[in-house]
Amino acid sequence: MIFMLLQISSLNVTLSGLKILQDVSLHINEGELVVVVGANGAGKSTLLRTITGLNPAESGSIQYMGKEIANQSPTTLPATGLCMVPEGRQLFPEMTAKENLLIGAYHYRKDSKRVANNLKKVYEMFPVLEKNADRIASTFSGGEQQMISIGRGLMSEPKILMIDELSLGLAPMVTEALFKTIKELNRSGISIMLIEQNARQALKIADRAYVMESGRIVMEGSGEELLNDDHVRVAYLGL
Amino acid sequence: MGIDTFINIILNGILIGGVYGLVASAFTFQAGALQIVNFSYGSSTMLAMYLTFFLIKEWNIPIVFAVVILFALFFTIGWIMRRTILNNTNHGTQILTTMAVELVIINLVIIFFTGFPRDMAIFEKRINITDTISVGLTQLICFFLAAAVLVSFHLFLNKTWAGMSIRAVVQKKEIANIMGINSERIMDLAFSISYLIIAIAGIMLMTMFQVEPHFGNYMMTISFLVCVTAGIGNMGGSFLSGIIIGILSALITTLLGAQFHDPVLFGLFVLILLVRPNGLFNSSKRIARQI
Amino acid sequence: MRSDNLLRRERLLHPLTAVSLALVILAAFVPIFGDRLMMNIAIMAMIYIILGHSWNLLTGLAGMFSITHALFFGLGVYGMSISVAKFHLPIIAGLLVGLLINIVMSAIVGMIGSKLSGLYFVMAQVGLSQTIYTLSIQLFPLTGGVTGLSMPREYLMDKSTLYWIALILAILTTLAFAFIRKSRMGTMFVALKENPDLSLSLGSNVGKWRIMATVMSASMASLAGSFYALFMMSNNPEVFSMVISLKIIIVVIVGGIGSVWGPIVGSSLVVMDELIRGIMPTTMAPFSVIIYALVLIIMAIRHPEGLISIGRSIGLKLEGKSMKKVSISK
Amino acid sequence: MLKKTIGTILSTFLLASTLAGCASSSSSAKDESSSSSSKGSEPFKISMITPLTGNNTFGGNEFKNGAELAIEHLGGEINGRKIEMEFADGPDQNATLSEFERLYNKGSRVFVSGYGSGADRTFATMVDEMQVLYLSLAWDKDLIQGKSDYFYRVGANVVDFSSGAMDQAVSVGEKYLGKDAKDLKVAVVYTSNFEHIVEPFKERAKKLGVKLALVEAYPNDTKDFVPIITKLKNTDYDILVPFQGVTDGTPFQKKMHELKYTPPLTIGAGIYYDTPVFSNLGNDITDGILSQSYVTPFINEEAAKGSKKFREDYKKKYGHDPLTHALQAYGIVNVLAKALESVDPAKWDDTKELAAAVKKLDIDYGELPWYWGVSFDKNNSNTKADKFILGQWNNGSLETVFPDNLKTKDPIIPWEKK
Repeated sequence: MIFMLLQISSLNVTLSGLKILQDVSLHINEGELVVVVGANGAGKSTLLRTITGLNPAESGSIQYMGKEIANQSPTTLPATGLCMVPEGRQLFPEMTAKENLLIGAYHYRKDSKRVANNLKKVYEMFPVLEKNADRIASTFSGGEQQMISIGRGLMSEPKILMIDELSLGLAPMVTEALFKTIKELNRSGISIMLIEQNARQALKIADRAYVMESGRIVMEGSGEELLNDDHVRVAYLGL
Repeated sequence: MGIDTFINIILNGILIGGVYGLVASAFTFQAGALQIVNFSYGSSTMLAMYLTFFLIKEWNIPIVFAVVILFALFFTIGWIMRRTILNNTNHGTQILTTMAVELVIINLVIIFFTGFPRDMAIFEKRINITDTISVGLTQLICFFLAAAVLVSFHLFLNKTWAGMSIRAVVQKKEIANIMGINSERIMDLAFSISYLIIAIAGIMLMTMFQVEPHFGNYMMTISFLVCVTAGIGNMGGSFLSGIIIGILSALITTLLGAQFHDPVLFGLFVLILLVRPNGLFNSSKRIARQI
Repeated sequence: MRSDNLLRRERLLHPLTAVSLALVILAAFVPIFGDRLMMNIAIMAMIYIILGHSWNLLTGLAGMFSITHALFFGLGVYGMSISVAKFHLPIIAGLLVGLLINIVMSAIVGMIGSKLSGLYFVMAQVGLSQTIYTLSIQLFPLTGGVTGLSMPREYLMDKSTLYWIALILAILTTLAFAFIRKSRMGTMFVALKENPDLSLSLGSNVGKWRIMATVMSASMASLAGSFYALFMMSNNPEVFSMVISLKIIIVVIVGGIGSVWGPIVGSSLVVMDELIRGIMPTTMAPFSVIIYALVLIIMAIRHPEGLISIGRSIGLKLEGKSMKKVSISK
Repeated sequence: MLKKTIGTILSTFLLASTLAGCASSSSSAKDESSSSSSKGSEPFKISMITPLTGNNTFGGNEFKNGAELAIEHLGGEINGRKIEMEFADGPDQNATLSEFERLYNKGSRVFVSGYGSGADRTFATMVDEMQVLYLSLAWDKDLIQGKSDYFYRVGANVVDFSSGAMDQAVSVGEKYLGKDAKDLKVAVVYTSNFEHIVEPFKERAKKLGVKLALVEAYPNDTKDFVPIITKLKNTDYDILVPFQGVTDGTPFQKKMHELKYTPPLTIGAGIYYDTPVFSNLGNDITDGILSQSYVTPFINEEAAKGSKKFREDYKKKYGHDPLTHALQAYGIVNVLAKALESVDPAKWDDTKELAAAVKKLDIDYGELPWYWGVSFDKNNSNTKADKFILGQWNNGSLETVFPDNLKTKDPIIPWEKK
C-alpha cells in the first residue's frame, strides 16, 4: 500500500464572514507530485495557508503522517518536514540571499554541519545563488528570487514542499526551467504539492492533479487525464 | 577665539555625540525595526542611571555584580513591557501606554530614591593632546565603548541565529513563522535586548552626568533629534548623527550663544523632518537592512 | 457612498439633545451644592471638556495624532495674559490675539501634518512645542519668564461668573463639535482618516482639509486657554507641559474617541482626580499620578473605544448588534 | 430607542455620581469646619501647598520639613491652643489652585506659601475676596497687584536680591580687586529659567556702569557645559556671577574643575551655591567660591536667635543639613506664630483680625532665626527682608563673610586654588 503523507478531508474555512473553502478533500502520497489548478480566487492559496496554520480551519481534518495538524502553530511545522514556498516568493527583502537560505534551516540551527551540507546542496542546484550569496535579496530578478524561495524551502529538509504559484510573474523561459527543477526535486524523493494558475505546464509534470473552483474540488485525476478533459481544456488551457 | 579652542569644542562635541548616538540607537531600533514607539524610553534611561548610582554608591555592590543585576533587571523590564503593554501594533496606543509608563517610572523613582539629584562624583581626567587641546578620559572611554556596543550589536544582528531571526521577524513576520521562528518570542527577545542597550547607556551617562528624575526628558529629545537626522531604524547612522548633533550643539552654543541652542536645534529638527523625513543618510525606506 | 454612514452607527442619540440635556443637568447641580470647591472642580472639568473636543476634532475625526495639544492651549493662555497684563488691552482683544497666534501656529502644524504622518508627525510636534516652551521662558520681557505675569486685579471674576462662562463655552464647543462632525466637513475629515489615498484620488485636497481641521481644533483650545488665563489670573510655562497634553488625551480616551460624548464622560476623570487627591494623604501623592497612569494604560489597551463604548455596547447587545472598532490613530 | 434611553441614563448617572460624590465630600467637610469654628479649642490649622510630586519635589519637601520643624519647636501650641500644619501637594499651578479650594472648603483660612509657589499670582488676586490670610514667599517683583488686606509678601523680592548681587560684586571689586565699578568686568552665566532674576542684575549693571563681558543664558536642560566654560576661558573678566539651580550648578562647577579652569572670582547668586549639596562636590571645587543668598542657617548665632538650634535639629531629624528653602518655611511659620501670639486664641478663626495682626507686626532684624525682620509697606511687602548675606566656602563649610554683623569669618580674596 502506498503511504499517504498528507490527507485533508472535508475541510471548511471561513474568513471574515466569507466561506473560502467548502468541503475540500485531497491527499498526497509519498513521492508524488500533486498539482492543484484553479482560477484566481478559487481558494488555492487559502488551502495552503490553512495547512500551515496561518489561517484557522473551521471544520474538517488535516492529517500529516497520521497526525492531526489543523490549527497548529505554524512554527512547529518545519521540524516535521512540512514546508511552504509562499506565493510571490516572500523573501526577507533586506537580507542577503545566503541569510534567506539559512533562515530555512532555523529549526536545526544548532547542527552546523547539517546546515552547511544542505546549503551546499542548494548551491549545487542553483549555482547563481552561490555566486551572489551576499547580495540583498530584493535586488535579484524574479526567477532568481523564486530560486531563493525554493532553496529556503529545501533548506528545511522537507518531506512535502508546498509551492504556491511557482510561475507568478515570471518569464516563460524561466518558468520552464523552474518546472524542470521541480520535477527533478520530486524524483529525488520529495513529495510536492504545486499550486498553479499556469495549468498546461503544471499538469504536464503532475502525477496527479485536482481542479479547484470557488472553494471546492471539482475534479481529480492524473495529469494526463485532466489535460485531455474538455472542461479543463476550455476553462484553463484556453483551447 | 583661537583654533585650539575650536578644536577642543569640536572634540568634546564628537565624544559626547557618540554617547548620544548610543542612547538614540536603542530608540531607533525599537521604533524603526521593531515598530514599537517607546515614549518611556528617556525615563528608562534615567531609571538605569539611578539604579547604577544606588547599586554602586549606596548599596556598595561590587561593580561587576551591579552591572549583572542591572542587566538582568532591564532585560526583565523589557520583557514584561513587551508582553503586557506593547503587545499591539497600534502606534497611538503604544505612545499613550508608554507615556503612562514614563509617569509611573518617574514617580516610583521619586518615591524610592527621592527627587534629589545624584552624582557619581567621578572626576574626569583630561588627556592632553597638545598643550592647549585636551579630551576627557571618561568621555573618551564612553565614546569607544558606545562604538563597541554598537558594533557588537550589529554583529549580533548579522552573525548570530538570534540576530538573523530578529531581522527575519521584523521584515516578514508570517514567513518567519512558517520557517519555524516563534515571532512573538523573538520580538520579546529583541525588545529586551534593546533594554540592555538602555542599561548600558544609563551606566555611561551616569559616569558623565548627574541624574535627576526628569533627566529622561532631555535624553528623549536628543533621541528624537538623532533618530530623525539619521532616519528612523538606521542604527549605524544614529551613531554618526549623534556625533553631528554633538558638534552642532557645541557650535551653536559657541558661535551664537547658549540661549539659541534649543530654538535653533529644534527648528532644524522640524526642518529636517519636512525636507528629508527619512533622515539625512537614508535614500529610501530601506530601513531594516541597516539594523 | 456618503461616509457619514460610518458615523451614524456610533451615534447614541441625537448629539444636540443629548448634550444640552447633560449640560443642563450638570448646571442644575451647582445652585444646589454651589460651593467654591465644587465650582472650581466643575470649571476644570469644563476646560477639559473644551480641550477634549478640540483634541477629538483633530485626532478622533481628522485622524491626526496630536500629542502636544497643550501647545494650542498654552498659546491661548499667553495670548490673553500678555495682551491684558502687558499691553492693557480689553479681554476681547486678548481672546482675539490668542486666536490669531493659534491660527498661525496651527496652520504650521497642519501643514506639517499634511506632509508627515505617524511617528514623524508626532516628533515634529514635540520639536515645535519644545521650541515654543523654550521661547516662552526666554522671552522674559514679553512673557514674564518662568514666573509669568499677573493680570490686574480688576479682571478678577467671581467663581460663579467663571463657572457660567465655562459652562457656556463648553456647551458651545460641544455643539460646534457635534455640528462639525455631522457636516460635510466632518465627513471629509473621517474620509481622510479612514483612507487618505482614496480621498486623494477622489480629488479632495488632503493638505487643505488637514490644515482646516488643525485650525479649528486649535481655535477651540485657544478659547479654553484664554479662559484659563482669566481663571488663573496669570500665565506660566507649565501650560505647555506634557502632563496637560496627556490629561487631554486621557480625558478623551477614557470617554470615547471620536464621539461627542467622549470628552464629557471623560471629564469625570478630572473630577475623580480631584476627589482622590482630597482623600489621599499627601505623602502618598506620587501614587495618585501612578494610578492615573495605570488607568490610561488599561483604557488604552483594554477599551480603546472608551468608557462610553462600554455603556453603549451594553445597550447594543440588547439589540444584538456588534460594536464598531475604533482605533486611536491610523 | 432602547439604546438611547440606556445611554442617556448611563451618562447622566456617571455625571451625577461624580458630582454627587464631590458634593457629599465637600458637604461633610463643611460640617467639620463649622464645628471647628464654633469651639475655639480645636487645633488651629496652617496650610501649606507645596510640590510633593513633579519637577520640584525636592524643594517642596525642604519646605515641608522646615514648616514641620517650626511647629515642633513651637511645642505644637501657642497661647495654649494647639496648632497644626496641613500639607497638600501642588505640583503645578492648577493643582495648587484646586488644593487651595479644597483646603478652603475644609475650613482652612490661613496659608503659607510652598516652594516655587506657582499659584501665588493667582492667590494675590483672589484672597481678599475669599478673606483668606496668605503669607507668601514668592519673590516676583510684580506679584502684588494693588492694595491688599490679606496677601503678604514676607520674603524678599527678586529685584532687591538680584540688584543686590550686583552691588556685592561692585563692593568686592572695589575692596579686594581695587577696581572701580566703571572698570569692573562681570561675566554672568545662568539657566534661562532664571531670566527674571538676572534681568534686574543687568539693569543694575547698566546703571552702575559695570561692563558685562559675557552674558550666557543656557537652556534649563543643558548637560554639557564644555562650550560655555570654553567661552568663559576666552573672555576677559574679573568676576563670574553664575545664577544656577540644583540641576545645573553641580555639573557646571564639576566641569570647570575637570577642565582645570578657575575663574578670577566667583560670586554665586542665589539658588544653589549656598547649599550643602554643593559642598558634596568636594573642597577642591567649592573652596573660595563666594555666594550671595537669602539669609542662611549658617550665620553668626548671636545675630539670629535660634538659627543654630534649627540647623542642628534639622540635621538630626532629616539626616542632612537644611537648605535655605527649609529656613524660609521655618521662618514664615515663625512670623505667623508671632502674629498669633498677639491675638487671643479664641479669635484666631476670625481671619480679618488675624490679618490685621500680621499687618501690625514689627519685628526687628535678628529676632527670628532667619534674621530678617518683619515690617510691611503699603503694598504688604516686607521691607525688612532686604538683607542678603555673602558666604564663602572654606574647607568644606560655608562661612558667612558679609555683612559684618552676621559674618562667621573674614573673606579670603583672592583665593589661591591648589
